Amino acid sequence: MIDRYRIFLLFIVVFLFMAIFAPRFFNVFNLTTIMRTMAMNAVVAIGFTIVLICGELDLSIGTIITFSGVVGLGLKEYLGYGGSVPIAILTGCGIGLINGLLVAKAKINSFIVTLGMMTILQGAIYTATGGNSISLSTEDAFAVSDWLSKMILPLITPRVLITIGFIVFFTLFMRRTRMGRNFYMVGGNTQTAWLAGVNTDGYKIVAFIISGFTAALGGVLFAMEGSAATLKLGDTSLMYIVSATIIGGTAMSGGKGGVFRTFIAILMLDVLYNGIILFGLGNEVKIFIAGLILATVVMYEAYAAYKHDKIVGQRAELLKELNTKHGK
Amino acid sequence: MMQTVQKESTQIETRLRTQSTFNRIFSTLGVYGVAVLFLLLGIILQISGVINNFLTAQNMLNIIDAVSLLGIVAMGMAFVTYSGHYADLSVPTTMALTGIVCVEMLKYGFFPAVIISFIVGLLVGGINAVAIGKFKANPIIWTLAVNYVSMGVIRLVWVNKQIYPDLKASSVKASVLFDNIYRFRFFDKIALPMVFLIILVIVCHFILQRTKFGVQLKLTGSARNVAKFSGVNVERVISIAFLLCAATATLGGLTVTSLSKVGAWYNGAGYDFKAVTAVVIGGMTLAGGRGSIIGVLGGVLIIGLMNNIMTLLGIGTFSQDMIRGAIFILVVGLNAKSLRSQGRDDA
Amino acid sequence: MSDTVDAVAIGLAFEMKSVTKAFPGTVAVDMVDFDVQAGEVHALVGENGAGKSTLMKIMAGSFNDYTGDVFINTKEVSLHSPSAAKKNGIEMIYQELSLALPISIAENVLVGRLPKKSFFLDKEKMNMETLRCLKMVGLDYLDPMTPVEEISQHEAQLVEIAKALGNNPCILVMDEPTSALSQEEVERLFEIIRNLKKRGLAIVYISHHLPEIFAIADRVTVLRDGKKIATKNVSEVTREEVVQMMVGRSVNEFYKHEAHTQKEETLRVENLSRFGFFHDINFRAYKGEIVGICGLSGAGRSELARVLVGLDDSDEGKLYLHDKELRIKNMAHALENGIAYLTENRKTEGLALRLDVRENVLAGLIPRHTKYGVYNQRLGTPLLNTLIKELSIIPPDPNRTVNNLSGGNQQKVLLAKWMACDTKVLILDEPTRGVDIGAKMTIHQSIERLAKEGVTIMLISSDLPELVALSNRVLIMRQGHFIREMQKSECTEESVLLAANGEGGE
Amino acid sequence: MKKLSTIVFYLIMALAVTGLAFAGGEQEAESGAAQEPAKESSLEASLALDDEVLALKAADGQPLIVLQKEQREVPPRPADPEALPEDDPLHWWDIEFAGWNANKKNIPESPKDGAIGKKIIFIVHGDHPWTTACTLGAQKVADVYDMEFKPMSPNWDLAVQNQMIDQAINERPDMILLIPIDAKTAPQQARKINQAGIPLILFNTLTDAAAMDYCITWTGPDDFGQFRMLSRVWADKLGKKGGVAYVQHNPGGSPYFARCWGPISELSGYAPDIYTLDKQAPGFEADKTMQLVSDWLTRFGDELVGICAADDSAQALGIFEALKKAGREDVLVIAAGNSKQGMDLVKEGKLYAITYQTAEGDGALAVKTAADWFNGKEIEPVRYLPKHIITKADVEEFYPPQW
Repeated sequence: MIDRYRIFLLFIVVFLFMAIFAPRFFNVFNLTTIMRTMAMNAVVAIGFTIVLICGELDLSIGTIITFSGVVGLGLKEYLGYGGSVPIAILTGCGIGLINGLLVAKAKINSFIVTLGMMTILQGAIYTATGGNSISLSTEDAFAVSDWLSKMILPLITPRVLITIGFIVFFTLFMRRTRMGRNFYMVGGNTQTAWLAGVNTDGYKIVAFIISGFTAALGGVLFAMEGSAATLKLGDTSLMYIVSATIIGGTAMSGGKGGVFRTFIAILMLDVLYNGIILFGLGNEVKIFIAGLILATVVMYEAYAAYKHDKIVGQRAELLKELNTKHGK
Repeated sequence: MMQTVQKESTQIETRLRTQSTFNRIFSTLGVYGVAVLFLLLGIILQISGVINNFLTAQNMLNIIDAVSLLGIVAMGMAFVTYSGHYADLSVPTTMALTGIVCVEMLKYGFFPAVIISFIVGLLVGGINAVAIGKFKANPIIWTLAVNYVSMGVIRLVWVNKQIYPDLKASSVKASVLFDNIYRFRFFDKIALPMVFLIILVIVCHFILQRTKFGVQLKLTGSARNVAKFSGVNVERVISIAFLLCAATATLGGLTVTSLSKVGAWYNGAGYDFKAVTAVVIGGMTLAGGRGSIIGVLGGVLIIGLMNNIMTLLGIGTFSQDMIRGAIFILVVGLNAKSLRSQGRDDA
Repeated sequence: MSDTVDAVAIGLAFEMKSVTKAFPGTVAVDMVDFDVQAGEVHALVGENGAGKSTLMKIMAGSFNDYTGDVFINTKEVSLHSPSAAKKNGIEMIYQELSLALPISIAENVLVGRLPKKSFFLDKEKMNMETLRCLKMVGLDYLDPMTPVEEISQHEAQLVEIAKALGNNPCILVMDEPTSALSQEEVERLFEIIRNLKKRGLAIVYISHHLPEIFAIADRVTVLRDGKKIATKNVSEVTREEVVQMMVGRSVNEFYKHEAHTQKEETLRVENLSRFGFFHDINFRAYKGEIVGICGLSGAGRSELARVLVGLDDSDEGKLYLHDKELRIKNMAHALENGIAYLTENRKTEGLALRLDVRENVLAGLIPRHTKYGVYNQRLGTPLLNTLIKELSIIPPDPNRTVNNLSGGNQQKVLLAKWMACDTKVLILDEPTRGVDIGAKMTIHQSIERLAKEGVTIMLISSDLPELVALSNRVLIMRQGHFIREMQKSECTEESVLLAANGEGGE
Repeated sequence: MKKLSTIVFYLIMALAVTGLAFAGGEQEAESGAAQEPAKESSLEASLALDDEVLALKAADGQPLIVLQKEQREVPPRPADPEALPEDDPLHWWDIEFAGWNANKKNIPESPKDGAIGKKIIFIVHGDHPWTTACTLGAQKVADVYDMEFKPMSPNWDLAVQNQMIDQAINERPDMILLIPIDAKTAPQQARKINQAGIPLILFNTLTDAAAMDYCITWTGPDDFGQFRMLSRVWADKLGKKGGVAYVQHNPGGSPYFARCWGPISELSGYAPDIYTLDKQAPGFEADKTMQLVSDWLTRFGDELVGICAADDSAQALGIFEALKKAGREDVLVIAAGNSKQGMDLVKEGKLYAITYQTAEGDGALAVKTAADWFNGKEIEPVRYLPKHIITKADVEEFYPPQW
């Protein structure tokens, strides 16, 4: 029971703590800041979570973020956002497709594939840009970025709205649709899923494509809002999202977890970091606390499993008998 | 009844026979096949005059020298991968931590400092060992968390400063000794790290192939439960694997710190994935229980050869990455394929 | 689907004509004709490698390159994918569990056919439908939303069956459905099968377990070397004839083990308990004796064994080896003292499938072959070769990857592993589960030999004929207690079974 | 369970929204807070402090702030710099002279009431010993003026820096000083601060020209200038001929260009016989740099007579390891300074020359400029740190190093 709602409780605790103690935390402006910070990683985490639910791993999301950002802005002056953004997102899907094919069809471990892909993209990014970040300081570019970052509702900017839109969509998709549930099935037991007539390879590939898609989307939106694409855009995202997903309760073994929990986990971490900055503390504290939380969660789960192993298969009536025996 | 069994086995026989000749070559030569390919490539390029001085003692020495640090770390990482626990992502911070601790402790003299930093390193390893060995925490995530925590510790303790051996050292002798961890050269050719690497390769190979621990680790890596049901103390075996990894990480940390003459939190960054790459190219499967230390050495050398040839060709740093990544996937993929065709990889 | 009714009408539900499936180098199934009528149980028997599993896989649509014609209700179909097989109303029940553990029962049962309401899933319908399926196997007390990992092994096995039944198949293929079931659950399963027959399903029943076949099947088809030997009405053949057809020559399946005489005690256990698993276990075992332990699944047999070899800790009680008390720290320690345990799960706990025969057989001997921390594998070679010869492991190649051995041979390797370390007490847990008769005989001979050489064998088996035939004594375990001890004289399959069910006089 | 979680989430959000009314007021209150003291008197007071500030010393014993008397001569911007060849100095005009041709957009008016008690937020690019020193220098100056000084470090993460800028704006300080993580994202960041009506000073890293429109001024090292100087010294020593190679800075940022194309473009005019063999960016890792240089030595042999490094700590150490192995102490190496390792190397006579880049001074100058602005002084669009080349001759003066 607690396990199920763990992440939500964690979030409430952190949020209330900050709301009460952190200076200048609890006001529209700052909460909006948090939402806007959350926006990119939250979108990217969707795909990563789905891949993890399929029992695979995607280490290339970080570089996909950067790559799509670069493509999206790099091509703007030739095609305009109308052309460049779709292309950027398609590139993301394409990379995902390649990952997926290598994992599902060539049967190479996803850890290897995506690690290699990470290196390849890293090179591609720098080769494409000659080590030079891309920026647009034209008026229409600024117009777009202003639009993306202006507040339309309390806490909600268009980019945040898009993010939440995708979160809701994928949450429903994974929870309520047959396709969504099949992802869980594939992760839970590929063999069974296949025998039940589920196209397991297909689902894995689709999972990687989704991952590529969301990563690209997150990257390109972020770049558009800043109307610049740096070459380190996604560097920190990977580890950040991995920890968030795990803290959110998605299992590396696959078949467990959910998009919404990951979202809440991301939000939780962002609230935490935001608060830490407000307290005037440095990164060292941030890193330290993030690490502690992650470690605690992992250890907690491991220990629960460890205990479970010890008592699995106990017979109730024997325990009862035991009590009576010791009773007298 | 006999003949049925006979028959079924002939089935398998043929399956084994029908595996492509390439796979057999690959599985026999293993990673060194690839290494040889690269050597040939280099030689051909040299003959055709595209590059020069490739096949010289000095250049070969450079290659080994350049990868010796990576090799040292990879040796330890190999044990973790071999035990079926993918990778120890806490290696980078372990390197940084031990390095900075050693510099800090130089005030008590060189050897105490080294000993203390090894103790620290093994402590980190010990934490991993308990969590993963006993409680079966997911290795990737757990080591990642440990990486964060110890990084936090370094930065909290040394408040984002970097510290210098010659300022911390009790005596000039101590700091000179420390600088020489990296710089000392036998017949001013063979650098100390290279010697470390060679010794490590021999020792680790012996451990893995010939000792009780090695055999038990192989069994554990191939099938943890089976090992448990064969009377192997899997907790202990896995713990030792992580401790060994921490130990080599410490050695690597000291080396890299001595090289850059400064103790700082960013030393050793990136060595987690670098090491895994080397290990896996070297023919160790993430499934565990497959491959050998010699293979890992081969993987390390391949990386060195690749970089060397590409730089000699004048390929830019960034294009090099692309090639590196592609070759990585290719080699590992082929290795997995050949293993599978022999029913030696349950993928 | 309502074609269950049609099935009755048409009679011939499923028919295969001259089906062939070739693997590179061999023909696994060779021009086999096979048919099942609606409302009959057709047993399919044969040794490992005889081709029955291949035949079954063809029915399941696992191969897309078999040749021959398949008719369902007299209309020709092609079974080139699992979904195709499903569409034609063929359902499989596999030997090893094929459920996704972290997923809810409901989704496991309804996998591939989750009910939808417009775009979304229909939760209520899911629940009702799942409960309907579970009811058929008497599990409707489970909450469909609980993940499978939280229910017990044999419940899972039944869920598996419920899953298959849930698709209203008109042809149902069962591969060793009873392997993980206790006697009582087997009875329930037979009950279910009989009902299905009444409803006009055609059932293919694959089993090594002849008694079951004679209990439930109407017809039996025997395969050997991928060829069909014969199809007979069960009423018209005897067990011996079937065995003869299977192995191609006449054997007497079991031979009697002469009564045990020696009275030198090796093992004595005094009110040993692991709370919640078994309580107050007392028994003695003597040199060269084969002690059978009989009980329904979940009676705590394996748990007892695990404690005896130190895989789990006991909560109270003492264990004496040769009259000396022994506190077992861990399995390594138990091995040093000559107590070994052959697990019932060959694939997960018994053998490292990716390693070769040598490494597996010598796995138990690692400490013994280590001098000054240096392990010397060559020390084991002579022993290895004699064992391979004695157990006639085919092929006799110590460097063969275990993955590439047949089931029977794998089981032999597993036994060899424990015969290798000369033990005083050897606990065998289901030593012949899912093994063909040939291998079974070899294994039994080896067990006999060990006993003759003075090893105390503790035989845990749900294979009653085997248990009765081999044991000198049978200890009946029920719900975590030893409730009775039966001497060889009073042991018959029936009496033992009754006792295990808690019936029959003391 | 989805239901519950959703409810919880929106409940929190609702809570937040309700809290906004008073929160809004809070901000106003603070912005008002700073301007208590009577204008003139405090202006007097803060002007009086200037001498004290200029007297400050950095950790290396050098004066913390040396205001450049003579301005650097700025050539007119060519029509299209990009069109010119890369080894033409003017090709880099937009990076080198960014800010000189800025057309400032709604820059706030100086309050002219002195720097005392002002609240400034000091956002750097990330954690690094250099940054630590830089922040220290800034702190020193701020203390003299008794400003409320709040440093922030985003640890090289752009998303975090953006967040910090938002949070900084939210605190309504009197001025924000910013080192943008990336030259190209600077315009957006500057623009946002500018639109929030908070005065901004960019420093240390040269940014895109566009960013300069939104800040009061830019202060920092004249990276191009320094390297043009450095390269001339280098060229003289090399006898104005031979093949050289460049170990580049990490991409993304002016140093990447200044410390490679600066010399190349300068030498194309000053010493045309010096030609570039190769340039690579191995990052700030000693071992990777070592491998790179070893391979260079193998590839070019004696043709390679000089190496120019973007960093005098890890990179320089790597270079000298490689040279030692190959027994090529003759290769002439220069680098950007001034870390301890670098100065030690200069002292040992290995490293020929390094640039003097005072880290403390960098931060200090920015804060001093801020103070000048509060004091209502005239601020030129760009303020450079003093340029100096450290060689063995004068290296002693710069001990102990700042970081």
